[in-house]
Amino acid sequence: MTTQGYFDYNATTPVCSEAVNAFINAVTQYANPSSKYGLSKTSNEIINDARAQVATLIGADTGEVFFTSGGTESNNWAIKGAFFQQLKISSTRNHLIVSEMEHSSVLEVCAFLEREFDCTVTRLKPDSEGIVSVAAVANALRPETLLVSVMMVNNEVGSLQPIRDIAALLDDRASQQKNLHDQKIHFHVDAVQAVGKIPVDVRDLGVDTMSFSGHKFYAPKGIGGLYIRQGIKITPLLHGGGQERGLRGGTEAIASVAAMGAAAQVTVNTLNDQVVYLAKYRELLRSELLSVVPGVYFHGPANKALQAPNTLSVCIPGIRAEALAALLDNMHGIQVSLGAACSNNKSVALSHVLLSMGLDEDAVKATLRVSIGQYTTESDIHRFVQAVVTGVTTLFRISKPASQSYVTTA
Amino acid sequence: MTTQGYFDYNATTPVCSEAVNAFINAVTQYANPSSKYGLSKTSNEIINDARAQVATLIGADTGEVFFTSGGTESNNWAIKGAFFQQLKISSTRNHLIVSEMEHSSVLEVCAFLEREFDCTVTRLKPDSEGIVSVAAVANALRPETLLVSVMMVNNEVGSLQPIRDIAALLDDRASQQKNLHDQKIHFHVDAVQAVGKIPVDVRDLGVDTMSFSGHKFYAPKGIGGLYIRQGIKITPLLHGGGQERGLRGGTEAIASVAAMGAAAQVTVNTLNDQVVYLAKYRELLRSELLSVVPGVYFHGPANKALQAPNTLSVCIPGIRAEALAALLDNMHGIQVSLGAACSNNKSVALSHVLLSMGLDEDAVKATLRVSIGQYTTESDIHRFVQAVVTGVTTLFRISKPASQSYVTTA
Amino acid sequence: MFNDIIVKNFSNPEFAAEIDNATNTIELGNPVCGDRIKVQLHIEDGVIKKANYAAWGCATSLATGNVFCSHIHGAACSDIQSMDKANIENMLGELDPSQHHCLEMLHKLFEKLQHTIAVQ
Amino acid sequence: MFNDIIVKNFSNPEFAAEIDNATNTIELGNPVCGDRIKVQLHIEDGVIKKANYAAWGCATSLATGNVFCSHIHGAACSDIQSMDKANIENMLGELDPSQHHCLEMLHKLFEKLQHTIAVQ
Ligand SMILES: Cc1ncc(COP(=O)(O)O)c(C=O)c1O
Ligand SMILES: Cc1ncc(COP(=O)(O)O)c(C=O)c1O
Repeated sequence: MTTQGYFDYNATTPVCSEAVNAFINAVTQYANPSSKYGLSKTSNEIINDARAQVATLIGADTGEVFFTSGGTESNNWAIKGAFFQQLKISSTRNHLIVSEMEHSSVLEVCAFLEREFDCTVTRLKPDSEGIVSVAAVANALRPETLLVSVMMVNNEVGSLQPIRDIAALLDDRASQQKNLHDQKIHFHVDAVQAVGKIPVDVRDLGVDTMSFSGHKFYAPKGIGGLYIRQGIKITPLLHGGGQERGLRGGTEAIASVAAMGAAAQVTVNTLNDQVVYLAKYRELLRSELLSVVPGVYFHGPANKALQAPNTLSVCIPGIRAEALAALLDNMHGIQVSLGAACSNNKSVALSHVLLSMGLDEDAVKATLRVSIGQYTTESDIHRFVQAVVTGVTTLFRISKPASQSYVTTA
Repeated sequence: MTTQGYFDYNATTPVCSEAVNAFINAVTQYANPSSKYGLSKTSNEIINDARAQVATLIGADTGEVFFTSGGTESNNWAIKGAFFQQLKISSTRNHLIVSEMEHSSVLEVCAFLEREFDCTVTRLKPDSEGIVSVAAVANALRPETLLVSVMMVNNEVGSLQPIRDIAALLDDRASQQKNLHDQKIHFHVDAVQAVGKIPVDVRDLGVDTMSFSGHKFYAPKGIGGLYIRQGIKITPLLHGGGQERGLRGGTEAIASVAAMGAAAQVTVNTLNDQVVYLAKYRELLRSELLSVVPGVYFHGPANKALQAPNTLSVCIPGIRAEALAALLDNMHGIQVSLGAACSNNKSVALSHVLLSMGLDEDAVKATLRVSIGQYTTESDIHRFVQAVVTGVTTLFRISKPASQSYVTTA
Repeated sequence: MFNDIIVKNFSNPEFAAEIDNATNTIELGNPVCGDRIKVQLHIEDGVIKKANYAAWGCATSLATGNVFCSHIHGAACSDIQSMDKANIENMLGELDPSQHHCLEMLHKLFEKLQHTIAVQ
Repeated sequence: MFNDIIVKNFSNPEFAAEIDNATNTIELGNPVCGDRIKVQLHIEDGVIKKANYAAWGCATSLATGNVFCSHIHGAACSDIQSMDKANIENMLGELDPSQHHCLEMLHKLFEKLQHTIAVQ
């Protein structure tokens, strides 16, 4: 399948040939890794090798990497796992802090715990550039705070969050001022949009748990992992046989694990280069759009070093991004994501991320998310910009008069 | 990889070529099914097709099939999901009934709920043939009973459980005698060892939720599903984006889903034949072993119609199955499972299934699980029996004198 | 996903234009999603000689404006008056749930047009 | 999984046999897993002329009996007496945690043998 029109790498990535080949090779090794016979040795080796490859990608020890079915499971596991782990000891440590711009797999888990258990959730607003401040976290801390969860890179605007500083804050807090139960606050990080896109080193960051997902870095969908720092205890989410050192039941998804390992390996080898040329392409995209699309501007950090190199959040005032995306898709075979979409007959789903940054409804509806990746070429970018110009021209031709006149509602 | 020595199909199955090909075809369709552009159409079609194939295999509507990462997730989801769903309404409906011979992914979930929540678990003993009686379930029912979970086919002895009758009992109970909260008792069935091995029809059975796992019927590991009967509500286990109609978050594992669909399709086409010839091979195995291994006998239902056609639980008194399995593996490249294994320096893990049937420690240690499947041939069976004879002879040569003399412990 | 009718009509909106000598104007807004359609008409001798539109909204609503104009352009007012809901129902082809509000808009446009013709 | 030493010794246990004219017998049982090893010896002129064993237990324990016999068969009693733990430690090769109890059994067997020789 061609990727020349694909500008939605943050939604998912094409699978690299190394990952496909690793899958095909591993899938013939059918023995259950938990079995005790010789045939299982290869299955175990495949898993161990992949674990080492993934551990290298994130700077962890192999013993700290646990395979899951993806980022959603990892986020559910980390947050529920920390919560239920604590529930045994004390039901009064029941305060969670998250950012408002987290992925739904974090926000929905918090809403579940809030709804079903005696638990309070503080949701921190990011600033207008999409960054949660360390001060905001510090202000939200309470004696009964159990967990802080902040994503590393936002999926919609690409803003990098101050993970290292938040970790340091929580460490400081733990050493200086004893909290209610003398237990460190658990720091979970959703790094699904970071791992494979920017260098990530768990030791350097100082996080307790960290989620990642294979399909964001060229592995198949449905495989991911959770980093659990040595010594940190969380309750399993999938109870069962003793797989993943007793912490995650279920027969290991060997072939998918192997595929993710291979993709991790490729990433380790190419990431430094990718970061440089993707940022270059992103800036090319930005400057070309600026020169040809009237009024266009961008959401996200003013300081470009604080944005994922592959992501651009594009706002074209006066148009509906949904209509532009439809033109790009149907006329040019180009894929992008949206800040808003009609979700049913009665409502429009507006991006909670963009709203949390203080954007108004019109701006949200005028926003496209453009995200590039390792198969993007310079000519794809030119072609993309050309298509945007054509689309915007069409839209302005349709909407110009109406948008200027006063319109009564039906 | 050769399968001629593989006699452990209950642990996992080799992946069929149809499933591998389906994976390879689907993995190039990289678009995220949740995206709104044309490229996602194929991804969605792949998932819909696979859902239809799986639904056909179990007699469900497509709307009742939810994809998961395997049997363990499905069991965790169904039981925790029914429990947490109820928790909202009433914390006094907190009694669970399971059999003692359930898979660890059922038992561990119950133990978790028992440990962490105000919840009581009744564990029913099967009879000596490995069958849980409907009467036992009936006797265990209480006004506060929330859920009954009984597996359809036991993984170690292959005994079929009276699922239809238990469902009827619970239906009766619901219609006759109102329970504490006027809510039907949730009936979950772990059918991981049934789906793909015997005909399964959810409508006919009358269950509320039912787990299955692809790698038990020639799909890759790490993909499975949960049947949720239309109208039954359970809380999600993986909260997140709206995938799987809002009930199971996480970007869909398209390629693995396609592979499981293909494997389901093959099974639908071949199951009737398989059931007949596997039962024939199993009986061949039984009669050959009886004729050449002194003292050998079998655990499980006397009525062979109540046993999975592919499973034989073999007991050879006077030997350690673990030692025989080691000989089979290392001398003959044959794989079987065990009723017991040294798990560490200080303990032996004895099969909880065999113990629940009333077997003593010696019998458990003398038990091998032999399970066959679609790649097993008649000559594999002859070769297997020959290898067992050789192994038993070696073991008797080593152990005969010692086993007869009185031995003091160290 | 968009059906062929919708794609054709939003990607090539022939009727997106302004009329200098409009005799009538129909305007419609959807308060929920903010879609707006403005149709200008030139009606003469019981015939809709010209219909053009402008719109601001999602792709389906842009298409809706064009579909509406293409059906009424050149039509006799009497034919418009005799149309009922069933005639309109399939003009947009098969729609996703998220696109259904546009069918409602189309119905409203015809209603307004019939009203406009009636009071003339 | 079994290492090569273990595989070789349980699949081809050359010393699994009974001695008619045994001068000594060593017996050992593991109360946890029920492994049992019985070694018969023929000791003469300060030399272990013959060592044979019988065993009932897991594969590693069967191998352990054979490894033990193969090391002491034909050995001088004085050499046995001068052995220490370090000599024995690697005789079974690398073991999984679940196999470690067999190394303990091997140490015990040597202890018992040394004791047997000492009291002779
Ligand atoms: C009866 C039973 N239930 C559940 C499972 C778990 O399935 P999975 O390995 O796909 O998680 C298994 C097999 O491992 C099983 O045999
Ligand atoms: C920030 C973030 N977290 C979590 C996820 C969920 O990952 P997965 O789709 O693998 O469940 C995604 C992507 O979908 C994401 O962008």
